Order: sequence, then C-alpha cells, then structure tokens
Amino acid sequence: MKKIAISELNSLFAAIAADRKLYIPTDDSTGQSQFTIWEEGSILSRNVNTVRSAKDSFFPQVENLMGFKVTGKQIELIETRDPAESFAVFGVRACDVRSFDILDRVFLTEPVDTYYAQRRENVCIISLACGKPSETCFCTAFGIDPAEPKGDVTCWMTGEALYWQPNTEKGEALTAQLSVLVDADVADIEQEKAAIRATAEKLPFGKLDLSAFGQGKTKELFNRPEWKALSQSCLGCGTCTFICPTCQCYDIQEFNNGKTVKRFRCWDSCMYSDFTKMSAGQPRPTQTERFRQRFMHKLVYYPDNNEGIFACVGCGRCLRKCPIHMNIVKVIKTMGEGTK
Amino acid sequence: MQRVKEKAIELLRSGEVSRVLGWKTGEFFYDLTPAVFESVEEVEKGFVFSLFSGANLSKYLIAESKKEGKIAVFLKPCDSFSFVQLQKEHRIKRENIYAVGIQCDGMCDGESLRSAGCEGMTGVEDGESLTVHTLYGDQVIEKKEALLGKCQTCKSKRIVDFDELIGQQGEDVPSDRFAEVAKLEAMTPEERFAFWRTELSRCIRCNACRNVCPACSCEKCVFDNPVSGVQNKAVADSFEENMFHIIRAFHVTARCTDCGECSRVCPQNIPLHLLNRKFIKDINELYGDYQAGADFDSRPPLMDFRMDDPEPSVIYTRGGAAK
Amino acid sequence: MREPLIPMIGVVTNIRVDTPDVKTFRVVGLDGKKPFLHIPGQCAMLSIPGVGEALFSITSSPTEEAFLEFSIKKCGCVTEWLHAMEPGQQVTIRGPYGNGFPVNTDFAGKDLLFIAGGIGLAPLHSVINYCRAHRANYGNIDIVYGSRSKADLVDFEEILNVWCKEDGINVHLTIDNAQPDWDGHVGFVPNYVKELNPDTKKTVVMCGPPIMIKFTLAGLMDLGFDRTNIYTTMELKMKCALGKCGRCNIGNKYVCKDGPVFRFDQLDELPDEY
Amino acid sequence: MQKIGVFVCWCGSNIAATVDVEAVSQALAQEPGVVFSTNYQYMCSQTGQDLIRDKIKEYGLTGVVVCSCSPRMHENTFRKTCEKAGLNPYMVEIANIREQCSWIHKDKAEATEKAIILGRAAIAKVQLNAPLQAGTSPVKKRALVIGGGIAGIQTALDIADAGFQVDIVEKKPTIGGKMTQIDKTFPTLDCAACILTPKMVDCAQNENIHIYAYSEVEAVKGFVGNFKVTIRKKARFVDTTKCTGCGLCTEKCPQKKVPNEFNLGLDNRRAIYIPFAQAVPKVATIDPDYCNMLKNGKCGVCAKVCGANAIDYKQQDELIEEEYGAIVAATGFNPIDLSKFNEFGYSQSPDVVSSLEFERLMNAAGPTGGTLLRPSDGKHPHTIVFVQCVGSRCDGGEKGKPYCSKICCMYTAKHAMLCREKYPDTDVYVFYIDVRTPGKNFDEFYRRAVEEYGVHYIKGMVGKVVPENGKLKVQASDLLDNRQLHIDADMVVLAAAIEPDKSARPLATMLTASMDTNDFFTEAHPKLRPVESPTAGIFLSGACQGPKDIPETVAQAGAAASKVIGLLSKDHLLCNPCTAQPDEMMCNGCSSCEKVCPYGAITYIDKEFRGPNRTTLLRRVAQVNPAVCQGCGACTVACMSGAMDLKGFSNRQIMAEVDAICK
Amino acid sequence: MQVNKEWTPTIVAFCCNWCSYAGADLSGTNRLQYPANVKIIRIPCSCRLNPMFILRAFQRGADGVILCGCHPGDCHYTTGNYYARRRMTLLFSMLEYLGIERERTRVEWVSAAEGAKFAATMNDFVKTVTALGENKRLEDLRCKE
Repeated sequence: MKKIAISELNSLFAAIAADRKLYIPTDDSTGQSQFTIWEEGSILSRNVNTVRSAKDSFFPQVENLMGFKVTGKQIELIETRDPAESFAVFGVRACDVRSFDILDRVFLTEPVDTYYAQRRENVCIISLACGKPSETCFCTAFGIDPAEPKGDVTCWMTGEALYWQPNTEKGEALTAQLSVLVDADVADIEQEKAAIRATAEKLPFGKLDLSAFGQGKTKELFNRPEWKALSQSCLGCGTCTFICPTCQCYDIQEFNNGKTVKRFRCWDSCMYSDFTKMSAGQPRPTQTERFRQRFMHKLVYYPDNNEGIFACVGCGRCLRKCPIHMNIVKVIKTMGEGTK
Repeated sequence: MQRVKEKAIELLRSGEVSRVLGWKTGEFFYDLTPAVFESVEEVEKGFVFSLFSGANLSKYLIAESKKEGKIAVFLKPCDSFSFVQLQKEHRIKRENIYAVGIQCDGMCDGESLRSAGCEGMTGVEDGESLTVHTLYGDQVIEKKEALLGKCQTCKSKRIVDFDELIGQQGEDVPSDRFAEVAKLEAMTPEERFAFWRTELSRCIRCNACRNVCPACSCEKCVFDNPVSGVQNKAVADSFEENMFHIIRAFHVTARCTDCGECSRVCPQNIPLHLLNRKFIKDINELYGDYQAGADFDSRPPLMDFRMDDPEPSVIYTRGGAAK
Repeated sequence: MREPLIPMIGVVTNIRVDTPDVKTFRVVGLDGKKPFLHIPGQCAMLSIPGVGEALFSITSSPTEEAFLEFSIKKCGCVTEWLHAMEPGQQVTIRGPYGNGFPVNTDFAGKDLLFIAGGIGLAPLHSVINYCRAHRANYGNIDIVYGSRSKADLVDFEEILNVWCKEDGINVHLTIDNAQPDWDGHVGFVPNYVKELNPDTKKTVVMCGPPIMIKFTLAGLMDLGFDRTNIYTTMELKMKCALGKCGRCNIGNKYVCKDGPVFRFDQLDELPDEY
Repeated sequence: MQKIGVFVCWCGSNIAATVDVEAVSQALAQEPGVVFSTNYQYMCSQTGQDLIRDKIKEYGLTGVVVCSCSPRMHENTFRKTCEKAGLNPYMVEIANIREQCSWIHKDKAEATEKAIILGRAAIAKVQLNAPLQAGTSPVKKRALVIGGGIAGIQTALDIADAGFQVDIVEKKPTIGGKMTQIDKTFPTLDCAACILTPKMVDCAQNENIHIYAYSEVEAVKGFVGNFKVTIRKKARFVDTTKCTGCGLCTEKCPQKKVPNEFNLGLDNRRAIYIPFAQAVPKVATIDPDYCNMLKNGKCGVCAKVCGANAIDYKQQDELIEEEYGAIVAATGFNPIDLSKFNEFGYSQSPDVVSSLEFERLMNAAGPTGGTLLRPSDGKHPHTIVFVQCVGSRCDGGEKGKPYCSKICCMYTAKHAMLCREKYPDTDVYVFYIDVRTPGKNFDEFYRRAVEEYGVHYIKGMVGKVVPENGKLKVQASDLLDNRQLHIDADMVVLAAAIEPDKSARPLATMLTASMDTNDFFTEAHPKLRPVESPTAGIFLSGACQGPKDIPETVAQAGAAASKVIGLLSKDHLLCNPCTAQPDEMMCNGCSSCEKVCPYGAITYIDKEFRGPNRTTLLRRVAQVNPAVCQGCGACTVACMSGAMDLKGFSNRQIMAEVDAICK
Repeated sequence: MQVNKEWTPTIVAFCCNWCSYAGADLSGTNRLQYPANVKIIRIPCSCRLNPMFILRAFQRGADGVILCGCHPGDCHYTTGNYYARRRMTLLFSMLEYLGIERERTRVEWVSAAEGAKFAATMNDFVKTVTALGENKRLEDLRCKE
C-alpha cells in the first residue's frame, strides 16, 4: 500500500504520464466528467462517474479497421491499425472495472478481436473507490464492492491522501516507476472502506432482486406482456447503449472519399430500428422487440452464455440519462414483480 | 397538480377518451416516464403530474392519434406549440385527441438538480425553494436554479390549442431567450468556432435530440437513410459532428417551436437549442417575427418569400453582432 | 495475431449465369488457389470496398479443391454490384463462418432428403455434392427442388446432367405454374413433399423462402417426421460474422457463429425472432 | 453499375487547341464503369454520331458521356443519337469542356486537368442515371391572346383562320390598340384606320374568335397545353348583349368633363362613352370614376334614354375560367411619361406635345377634326420643332430607357412630311442624334422628307424649351455646324421613347414567363426562337417583346400564330421527364413541398401501408402530377426526409458530381 | 494528370440551368477568363440546391461554394430563387454562427446575358477564397490524404 497527498496528485499524474498516455476524469464545461488525456493543468473530477463509460478506452466509438484502394478491378488492402502504445486510465470506478470483464468475454473469445485485445494488453487500469455513490448506483446488486474496485491498481481517496494498492504485475510495475508515492498502512483506508460500504447499504437499489433473470429464463420472460408497457414511450435513441459500459454491439461501415475506402466500425444500438433491418424484412419490427432485446441480452442471453454473469454492472448511467427515464432498474423491478 | 390526475380519471371514467397520455411515476421522485394509461386503475396507480413532468408529450401523438379511439393528452404551454405545429404538418389526427391544457411554472429534472449541486437524491419537498433529501443530508436550493434550461427562458404561458384548460390561460411572456445567441454572435468567428467545437465534440450521436424532437418526426430520417448521402451512425470526425447538427437544425428551421427538449435530453449537455434559436432569431430579424406552432394559419418562412427579402450577402455585412 | 475482420483479396475468375437473377461466382485467392477450406453449409463474407460487405453461403462442395463458388441472387446493393461485374474483378473475402452441416456425424449413414426452394438450393448444393463425393457414407439421397419457373431453377444443367443420372439420387423438380416446355411436376414445394410421402426416417435438410419452410415443416410434421431430424439454415443481417457485433443475436445464439445451420428442435428453444 | 462510353469531342480546334483530348479520353477510360473511351474531331457531325451509335451497340453501353460543348447546345442531339441506338436518351450526360473549359482557359495543362474532372463528374452522374420516359399530356385546342392591338388581332386572326378557337383579352373597352390612334402609317402614308378597322371587324365576325374586351387576365394556372386562365370581365354597367351602340346615351350624359383617353386627354368625353366610332365591340361603357349615378346615385339619364334597356348600374365584375393550350402575350407598348423631361417644357406648355398627341392633332377624328392647331390657343402653328430620342438611348439615366425605341425616326419623318404637305407655310425642324431608317422603303421615305418636303433635319440635341410670350424658345445645338441655335417655335413635338405596357410585368409573373430588365418579354432564343417565351406554351407578339413598327409587329404576330397553330395541331405533348417524384415510404405528408410548388403539381392522398406485425397504416403522402411538374426541384429541398427527389437531377446524382469535382 | 503548382482552392459553382449556366456559357463564348479551379454543376434551378450539397462539397474538400441563379423575379420557375435566397441566407448565417468563414459561401444572381458578370464573379470569388486559404473548419479529415 502506497499513498500520496491529495495536494500532490498532479505530480502523481505527471509521473504516470511520463511514458504513456494517461486518461483521467475531468469536468467539462458543463460540470460533467469525461475521461480526457491528462495534461499539465488537468483537474481530477470529483463526480461519481463519467458520462461516457470507460469502455471507450478499448472499444472506441469509431475505429478504422482497414482501408482499401480500388483501381480498376484491383483491390489493395491498406493497414490502418494504430500502433500499439501503452496507456493508463485513472479513476475507473468499480462498476466500470467489472464491465471490462464482461467485454473481455465477448472480444477476447475466439476469434479474438485484435483491436480490442491490443488496447486491453497495453492498458494499466487504476481504479478508484467510490467515495460518494449516487442514488442511481446499484453495483452492489451485482456483487460489486464499490469500496474495493478491481483493476491493476486500486486507489482510495480520503480527505488528505490518495491511497494506492497495486493488484497485478502491471500495477506493480507501474508502482515501481512512481517515486512520488510513499508507503502507507493498509489499515489507513479501512475506515474509508467502511464508510463507502455503509453508504452502499443505503442505496435504494443496492439489493435489487435479480432472481427473475439469469440463465435459462428466455422462455419465461420473452413473451411477457410487460415489455409492451415498458417500451411504450422508448424513443429508440441510443443514449442508454452508448453510455452503457457493457453494450458492445457495433456496426461495420465504409467511408469512400473517392480515393480510398475506409472500413470502420462504430458503436451501434439494438435500440435502433435499422439494427436488424434487411431488404428482405425486419425481425424486430417495433420498438418493443428492440427494447426487449437489449434487456434480455443483458439479463438473460449473456448470463446464458457466461455462467450466469449479468451484462450489467449497476453504474446507473442509464438511470440518469435516459430521455424518458426508462431504465434497467425499472425493467428488473417490473418483470420481477410480474413473475412473482 | 392533483387536478390533472383527477381530470385523467374523469375523462377515462366518462368514456370521453379510451386512453390518456401523461406521465408515470418512477423509482425516484424525478424519473417520470411518458406513458399511455388505459384504465382508471392504471391512472390511480401510476399517473403523476409534478415538478418533474418536463417531457413534451406531443410527439407521441403522431402514432397514438392514429390508433383506434380517442386519447387525452396533457399539454403544458410549450408542448402546445409542438402540438399545433404537428397539426399544421398534418402529422396528427386532431379528431382523435382530447387536449387538456395545463398551466406550468417551470419544470425540473434529476439532471437539473444535479447540476445545481445535488447528488444522491432520495426525495424532494416542493415549496418556495426546493428541499432535496440526499444520502448525504438535505440541501436547499432556489427553484429558479433547479429549473430546466428551457424553462429558464420560457417564451409563452399561452396554451395554443386545447379542448379544455386546467388553470388559467396565459400569455406570451417576454423572455431573453435570444440573449445567449446574441452573446455568441458578438464573438469573433474564431471564438465561435472554438465554442462550438468544444460543445459539439462531446456529441456521441446517440440521436436522443433527434428522437425526442417533435419536429424531427420524419418517416425516415436522412441520417438513417443510406441513399441520402449523409447517413452516418457515428460521429466519425469533427465534420460529421458539425454536419449532423447543422442539417438537423436546418431541417427544423421555422418548424422548431423552441420547446427545448433537445437540450434537455442531451446526455452531454450540448446547448443544441442555441442552434435552433439562431435560426429563429435570424428569421425574426430578416423576415419578420415568426413562431412555429403559435397559430394555425401563418406560412412557414422557408415556404414563403417576399420580393424584397434581403440578399444572402446580408450576412457579410450584418457582422458578428447582428442587430 | 491475425485480425479476423481483415479480409483477404480474392479474384472472381468465372461468372456463370444461372437464372435471370442468379449468378454463380467462382472465387480464388490472389495465388490462384482456393481461399480457405470449409465444411458444407458454412458461409463467407464477400465485399467490394465502397459498396459493402455481405454474407453468402458457399455453394461449392469442400471436395472442390480449386475454388469456392457462390450462387447469388440479385436482391440488394452488394448483390447488384456483384451481378454487374466481370471476370477478373477482385473482391475481398473472409471466412469460413458458421457451424455447417453435421455431414460427418449426424448425417453419416442416413438417408437424406433435401428440400429447397429457389435460391435456397445454394447452401444445399454444397452438401449434396459433398455427399455425392462421399457417396458410401450416406444412404439414399432425395432432392425436392422447386422454383417459380423453369428458368428460375438454379443449377438446372448440373441437376439434369449429373445429379439425375447418378444412382441412389432421386431428384424431384417442381415449378409453381405450368409452362409449355415443362413436363415435370407443377405445384408448390410443401404440397409436393406431401405428395411424395417420404420415409420419416430420412434426415431432412431444408432451405428456401420462409413461407416454404413454414408450410413444408408443417407438412413434414403431419407426415410424422421428428423435429430433431430436420435441419435448416438461416439468414439474418450480419456484419462481423464473428459473434460479436450483436446483430444476428437471437436468444443466446449468434446465427453467424452458432448457426446458420440449426435443427428445428434447436430453433424451438430460441425466441421467435427470425 | 453502368457500362459507360466516353466520347471526347475536339470541336475542331475549339476544344483540342487548349485541351489535350487524347489525355482526357485516356484518363476517363480509367474511371469505374467506363468500358470505352475515345475522342473525335466533331462528335456532333454525322460521323461522330455514328461513332457513338456503333459503340453503344458494340459495347452494350448503358450510359454515354460526351465531353463537348455546352449541353444547352447539343444535349438533345446526343440524346437523339443514343435513342436511335436503342439507349434511353436520358442515359446521356454532357461534360461541358468547351464553354466552361477550353474557351476560358489558356493553360493547356490546367484546362486538360479541368476537362478530366468535368468528365469524371459526368461519369459519376451517369452511373446513377435511370432511364426516363417522357409522359404525355393532352393539348387543349384553344388559344388565348392577351392584348387586342394590331399584334393581338393579327395573331388571333391567323390562329382562327387555321381553324382553332382563340380568345382575345383586351383591357380597354375596344380592341384596336395604339394603331387606332394613329393617323397615317409610314412609309406608305395610308390611313391607319382604313387598314386596321376591317381587321377589327373580321375579329368580331370570326366564329373562332371570342373577344373579351374591357377584361383582364386575373390568374394563370397550368402549363403548356393545359393552361387554366381566370379572366376578369370588368363591369361596363351596360349589358353588351342589349346595347346596339347607337350612342344616344353618350350624347345625353350630363357628365361632360371626362378627359378623353382616346385623344390623350386633348378633349373630353362623357361618363358613358364609346371610345371611337369604329370601336369593336361597339357598345357603351360607363366610366365608374365619373358617373354620377354610380358615384352618388343621382342621375340615371343614360338608363332613361336607352331604348335597348341595356344600362345596368348593378353590374359586377365577372370572373370567367377558360382553358387554353397556348397563350400569346401581345400587351404592346406605351410612350413613356414625359413629365420628367422638364427641359422640354412638356408640363409647362400645352404646345409641347408627344408624337402620339401630335398624331391625334393631325387626325380627322381627333380633337381638332384633323386641322393642325395649337392646343393652347387653337392657332395654326408656323414653326414646329420635332425632338428625337426623348427618353430613348439614355445611358444609365433614371428618366429614360437605354434602348432605341426604333419607330420614332420614321414616324417623325412622317409627321414632318405631312406638316409640310398640308401646311407648306410651316417651318419644320427635326433634331436628331442619328436617323435610323433600316426598313424597306424607309430611307427613301426619309429622304423624301428632307429632299422633297424641305424638312430641316439638324443633327443635335435640343437643350431647352422655354415657353415665353406664346412662343416656345427652343435652344439647340447643331453638331454638324457646331453652333448654337435659337428657334422660336409654335409647337414642339417630342418623340417619346416607348416602353412595355405596365400590365406586362404582373402578367409575366402569372405566366412564369421571363422578362428583361426593361420589362420586355424575353424570347426563348434571340435569333432562333424570337416569338416564343422560354416558358413552354407562352408566345410573344408585337411590341411587348421589343419596340416594333407595324409591319414588323404584323410579321411577328403571324409568326407567333404559326407557332401556336403548330402547338395546337398536336393532340398530345411530350412532358419533361425530369420531374419530382416522392418516395411514398419516406413521405411525411407534411405539405412542405406543396407550399413551394409554383405549379400546383403536388397533391396528397391517404394511402394504406403495411405496418409492423401485419398491421396497416393509413398515411398521407404526396403525389406529383408529372404533366404539371416542370422539374425545378424546389420541393426536393423543402422535403425534410428527402422523400421528394428530382429525376435526372437526383440528390445522389448531384452529390456524385460534387464528390467527383472535389476529389 | 497532376499539374505541379501552388495550392489553389477548389470551388464548386452550382448554376441554374436557365440563367447562370447560360451566363457561364456566354462567358465562354466571349472567351472571358476565370480560373480553372471553378467547376460548375448544372442544376435546374437555384431552388434545387440542397444545403446538404454545400456541406457535402466542403466535406469532400471544396474551399468555396457559390450558387448562381436567375435574378430575383426572373426565375424560369417564377419563384425558385426566392426560396433559394431565404434558404441560403439562413444556411450561410448558421455557418457563420458556427465560426465557419462566411466568405466561403456566396450567392450571386447571373442572368443568361451576363457572361461578363459571371467571369468577374468567379474571378472575385476565387480571389476571396484563395485569400482565406484552405477550408479547415468544415473539412472531413477522412477526405484529406
């Protein structure tokens, strides 16, 4: 266990950023926080969480896959992959850290997505315990401990100091580079942890009943009438999907600038009407089916294929940001009541 | 506010309407969801009209008014502008709608409270000022500070079209809603460019602004249409960010009622209303005052002209700070 | 590490016109060799940069060592482009994708009944020729194939001149409406299957338009077939073909990875979204 | 994907001198879809066209790009060529590498590069072209002539003679126009009335002609072959079917102080009047501005004296709707307002008159009974000064017109000659800038005025006319002798410039016909299509297109008539296939497009569509009438969803061109 | 065919078929010079110009976009240029509002008889845009390479 005074945070960031890019949450002009590249003068945000999740670090919204040059009947393939470079993300909350496991199970299973894998290998995740969880937080429902986030390094912030606990080899290696850190006692943060856990106890959805969901519940839930009412006012926008740390659907598109064709992937949302639309037909013709797909995937299909692990980490972003305030908690509660 | 719920019950019970479009209680005090209620029981259980009924319900009428039976809808003054504009564009079947106008003193939502400094909110007491209960203690904030952006520059308390009114009919109110636009206009082009880059670069192209907008109700949006030439799912670069928002603002020019929903729902807090308002301001200045949705008869300025309209070169001479 | 999304470049060496709206494209790698090995029923992503990428089932049999073939019906942007191109055109190709038919396990030693409608013959073509090549491993082969008209029968030459002439293969052709130069069966596939009254022990492999599948399946059920013995192959919108992009997700399956070949009892387990 | 052939034209050396045509055809051969590319000396020649035709067949081309002169020049030529080869004519695109490239650039490399880019844009566009079929629309076999002067009369007579129905709309109570006011005509000096009135009577008697006199065009809708015109028949307060034209009422009417416009206000008429003896139709009209009965209900004399009981004080304007296949504008001209020309004293002295007023003063039916008398004192003038180019050929002047009014030189020669002939004791001076007499027997006529009649022609401008002691002091300069002249004249006649009638501008707007800055109607082509407006189905007759004398007017009137006859003799017209077309699946039914359509081509229907889960949806969608749509594309931009697109200039095609140019 | 030269702007000129395209032809017929980097796209009427085309041009690398149409009142379709005038005024104002150089966009009315005006307009516009330099504020980096 190491520590550094809060007043010295800047020197810590500078030290980390010495040989790599460092992303930290900073407040934007509207007071919300975003992961931004640290530079001299960056100020760590005190918000509970960023608007966008930390998945951007490995799975950016838009990513060039490759390029092509077409001349007559000839096609030439152009490599467009960014060179591998190591980077660190500081201030990842417990929920987002868990989301990486969920994404890994998609992108790192065969056939491995090398774009994702490359970034995943090169990252050092420095997590940060949640001092002041929001009422929208419900990570504890998924067995996540906001007081003890995972990651290569775990940090805690008290009034005076930032405590630093490397968990992995990568974390240790980074720690070794950081001479600004001084030794600290593990016991120093027990009080902080206890306080976080005490707050977590009070979270309204901290003990959300998930028993209606999980492996093998497809038949039970798929045709339930509640879907219609739940999805009724869904606008079909992609806000929930794009800010969700575990949503990973993507589209592959091309951009032809007249000289070369760039094939890129970008986030897509199963909430969009054209997600499954084919010239031949549309298997999910209304928003009800599309809405259902999103939640069934997170709460049933994903657990089906992943030993019961839910593809939700309780970060609460969708609770805050859905334009019509429909969210996974309402779905879980409504369906839960319906199946009782 | 209870009267609104009572009216919903009364309308359903009397058989005047078969459905009611209103707001449904959420898990918190602030997360109301627009919903269609089909029975008195549903209304009694879930209907609520409160300080957090900010969502503009009129867009839902495009689909709902085409269904069997009559639907009642509750419209705040700003919503009623959208309601009228949609009627002008033949998008809703008025005969299937029973419109109840409700007066409004401004709305809040969770995000507006959060930006006023509340975190961990568990309850609220509405009064002269708001007392917000949080996990970390109570907080008292001025109501004005907690109001939605759109309510802070409310343009009218007039309910343009309704079958019945709850509360008083209001009037257009003086508002300084163009002050922010004017402030931007007064900047140098470089400053303006920097301002918009900062704002628009946060866009994640979630389409919330588009999908919530009552004017953005095309059967198929150009941005979803592969043959439109502008289709794109992602903000691939700065051009796409600009393009999307310019085209979107242009497409709602003279149709935007300035209901402010776009800015309310933007997860990234981009002040999108400043784009729409710029067009409104320009139209007012160049072609005479026009407010979409304020009446049934006026001709939309982009579908109209005068022989002596100013030439496009007017923008070269108006300068940054347009008068 | 090889990135599965990055395709290889292939060359279309031959284009055969099958029907007014179906052409068969022969694709080899830049080295002139077959791009990759596959099992019957598997698919590949073909694309023309700037036009788009789409998944097509491989029509040629794995036993064909020199090339891959794709029979493609004109029905969209990519296919239209493919139909307009000329031999020598390069395309990008990646694959093989999907599970393929259990030709060496479940099918082995069985009597097989292939039922196809229209372009639905394309994925079955590969299986049929594979089974013909490994004739000893399979019992009798019955093929019921129907189309709108004689001109719309894909691979008509091969069916007539090769399949029909082989022992142990019975080909039953049908077209929707009578026409002067047709002396064969006239009528829809589901009815024809019922008329033929096949042995319910046969393993059925079926592919065609959804409406045909629906009624043929009902007919087979009536005849007493077991759903565990009927296979089909599915088509959904796909982008990555790697089971990641989420598009072809139905229930806990990804059609591109876990399919496209499904037994009907497996499909019964899935939500009805296809 | 099209199979495209590219044909680069040298246009002799017009293109080839500044554009490396070989390089262009080679570069364009590399473009996607191009299967053949060549260049040739003259693509528009028969050999060039044969080349295109052969290659279409040889290569099975589905699209053709010709890099040549402006499409305004030869687009149709090449379309026809392709049509003959079996290719849809709308699969042709022209890259304009002459007017917009070789002729404006000197640097060969630069011009060649630009030509390649323009070719690429055309190729990119043709990739997205679709075969278009021109629809047909029926032709209403009836013509409308607007204006009943000599131009309108001649046009109507010619059309009627060919067997077609024709209506004349004349805003005055009688047809005849300016020519009725003219005394004699140059260069033959025969009496205008003698040659005009028989034609007027012909009009009235011709079964195929219907005259709407005292009427105006109120609204025009529709398009070539199918115009719908609303005509406002102004109230005459006289039942024209009863009025016998006896003229008794015009003698008994107590209101005698109405300026007589027929005599240009030089005398008076009554409130109920027949403009002149030979008026057609010869019926009385009550002037509502002066009639006491209409103004304050106190009179009724005319009703009392009318034996035919034709007076109807309650008569209202009548709106008549009529359909026409063709419309001829024959709205004529007016002399300009001379009150601005203070230097000539027009407003100060009644003895300064315009030429048309002079015409009335010479006319037997005029205010003086044909004796030339000074308006001021009724005395015979002994010295008359004619001033030419009053308001004509004024450069940038606010008062005048930049153009030559064309007729003044000749009628002034006529006036001068007549003066000298009738009153040999008068001195006649003509001040001119130039004398322009380029017509048959015109110069001879002018020379007679000078040589035989002794008219004093002086090259120079009159600087000032000042009335003084009953005389008009004329200050002028003689440019040839380079001296100042002072003439004490009894009368000054100003040859006022002529301008289009004021009604022409609003009419042009209704007709969607274009006008030049002087408000003369623009012809479709200044040389090759002089009597047609660019707007299909609108034809031009007489001075509304530009200043003309009578023979020219009559010639043009006949030409316009023959064009109308050509149009009306067709049963159907081919429509422009480049029309707007809505994609119903995307249409919102919001009516934006309808609001900007100048032709009313867009209507809406409620249509059933398949909704999700086997439901049906009733949606309001736009429909375009391709016969009415002229293809401007205003609707395509008004349409938010992009449902409305323009065939031949589709969104995708234009964007493809943009892409190709910006590449 | 690449000609070595200094940077010159790419200008897209949308010309209405009836007046301005003919005006451009006339300026050619009269051999009036204007820079070769002006490329004309023929549209039936100025009202056919969709703002999306202008943005598309900037995206694809145009440095200036100019619309030429019939003089107000002279539109072949009577009213097209009146609508175009409003649309373009508002669009240009919006671009200006976003901080994009207003001089990059222009509307000019050129009649079929104004060949000289067409050439003069183009010369002036090219000069203006050249002075502004490359379009950086509304460019799509994917189109630059």
